[in-house]
Amino acid sequence: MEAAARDPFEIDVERFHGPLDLLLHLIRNQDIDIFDIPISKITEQFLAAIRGVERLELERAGEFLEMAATLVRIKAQMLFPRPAGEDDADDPRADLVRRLLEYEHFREAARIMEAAERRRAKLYRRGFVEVRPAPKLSELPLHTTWDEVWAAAAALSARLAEEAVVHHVRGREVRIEEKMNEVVDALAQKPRVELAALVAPWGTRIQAVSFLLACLELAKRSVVRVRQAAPFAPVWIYRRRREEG
Amino acid sequence: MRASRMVEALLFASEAPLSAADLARADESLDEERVETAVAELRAEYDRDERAFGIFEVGGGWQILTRPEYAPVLERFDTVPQAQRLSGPALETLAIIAYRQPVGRAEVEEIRGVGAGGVLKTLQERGLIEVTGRGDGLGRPLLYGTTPFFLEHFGFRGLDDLPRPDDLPVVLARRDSEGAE
Amino acid sequence: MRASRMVEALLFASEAPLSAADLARADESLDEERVETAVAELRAEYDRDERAFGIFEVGGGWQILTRPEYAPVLERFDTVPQAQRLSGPALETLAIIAYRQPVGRAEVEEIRGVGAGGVLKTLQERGLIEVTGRGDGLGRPLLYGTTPFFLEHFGFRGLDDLPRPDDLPVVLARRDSEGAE
Repeated sequence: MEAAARDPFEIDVERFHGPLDLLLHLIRNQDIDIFDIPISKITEQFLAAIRGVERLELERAGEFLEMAATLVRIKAQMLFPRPAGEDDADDPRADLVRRLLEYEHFREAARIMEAAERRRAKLYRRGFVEVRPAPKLSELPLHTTWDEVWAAAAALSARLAEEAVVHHVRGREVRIEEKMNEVVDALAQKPRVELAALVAPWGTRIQAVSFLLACLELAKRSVVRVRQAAPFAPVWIYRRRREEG
Repeated sequence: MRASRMVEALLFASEAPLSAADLARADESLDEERVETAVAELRAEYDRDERAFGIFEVGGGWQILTRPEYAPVLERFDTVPQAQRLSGPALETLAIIAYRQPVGRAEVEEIRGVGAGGVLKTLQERGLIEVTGRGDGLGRPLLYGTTPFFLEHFGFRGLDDLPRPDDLPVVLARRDSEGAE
Repeated sequence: MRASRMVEALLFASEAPLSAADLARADESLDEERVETAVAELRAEYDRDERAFGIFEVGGGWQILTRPEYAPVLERFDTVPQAQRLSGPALETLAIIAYRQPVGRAEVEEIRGVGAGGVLKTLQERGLIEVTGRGDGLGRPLLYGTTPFFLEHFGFRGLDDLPRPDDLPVVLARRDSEGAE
């Protein structure tokens, strides 16, 4: 800060919130028309200001250097004569000006908010908060609807289907033996079961195939009968009574 | 600035009880005697106006607290806004239990691929699920099912009233075999 | 139990501002209109008695806060929690989020011309912003918005209470809806 008093262009970069903040400072402090920035002069001043910027942590230094590169590029573009009457949007400075104005507006908003914060900090809320027991969950109204449960179920199902594919690719093997046990267990409860119902909880092709293989193996061993009334009709697995055997 | 109002501001904004000595330090115009007088004055005003709060002696100091008769209102009021909705994991778990009941924690965890302990506890506290029995497996695991409140809340007449298996996400299709795991 | 005293107990005990709807939920005898009347009644009493605190409108609700003239006494007291003020970069970032919400990190960084990761984390930890969703872009970036505590921290009644575009040099509205400035 003392240095700044001696030389107006020797600036402590660290006190700026970033390259746009620094650039705006250079422009506004010299009453420069932001819509007609003398880019050579400003670039020189900016480069002088960020001399020694390497002292800053890497990310911050990079931000200032990036802006320096942008300024140098614009300066170079300005050397090419532009045809008269050309749209302002094609001015190499146009994007920078837009960014500067946008940033300046938010910087101003932040200033107004800071004043609000300062006013609010003068009002104190109650310091001590009595500890009260939290209510039991069951006493609070529940706002969940069935649609939400249903949507969660659908999402879960989709996720599992995806995971199953991944497992399949990894070559996870499905043991037919396991599936045979499941089929037998299912038939312990009721005389017949639909193949689709066995497969459904798992929902993957490889599971369907292994259930079918399990059923066929059980049929071969005369534990079950497999029936399909017509092509594409549901496949039913029937329990074989012992006397049938 | 009146001494009693300075004391009032301090007792209100302080997070710890303040003694007469503490309060006297707030301003040159105060000493312990003046503080005592100020507290007595505030007390008389709060009593006269039947304020919902009063000055109580706590741990060697004073504190402004709500009067005990308002405790029921405050307790009833407490809300945990997020707790009024079920989380994503809770919704999934509830769906699995609704369709596959009775079902054990291990099966729920296997389907969802993550631990279910906390979620099961929440659903139980919420009164949506309950322990309905024990499975046959190792350690006779607890089996969960939905409660009558579950049906009531979602407006189902019975479990048969849940959306049909045809439009059901595959993973939830109730296996007609129970306890196949 | 008088409605105004119930409301007083609730406002006094609550850490955060309470709205008319919040307060009306506390007791069957209350509705929003009665709550409004009760708040007006309390306000008149606090003013008449020159209490050290008053009822302020903050964040869509009411909060009992000390009046500004007591700040010099309170700010010197170590048992009185002091509001932590925000740094310049934090205020700028918060301004962008407040006006543009929901907004992603990339847009914040683009506007300020500097990285925003650390500041966003601080603002989240302080409860001033929260993740409100995900954007459509690459990697479905997190989108941020302000919290109810944000309003409380600045003493704003609502988001409408933010400095108006006409108080500022140029419009702060979204670029895409306004066209490039």
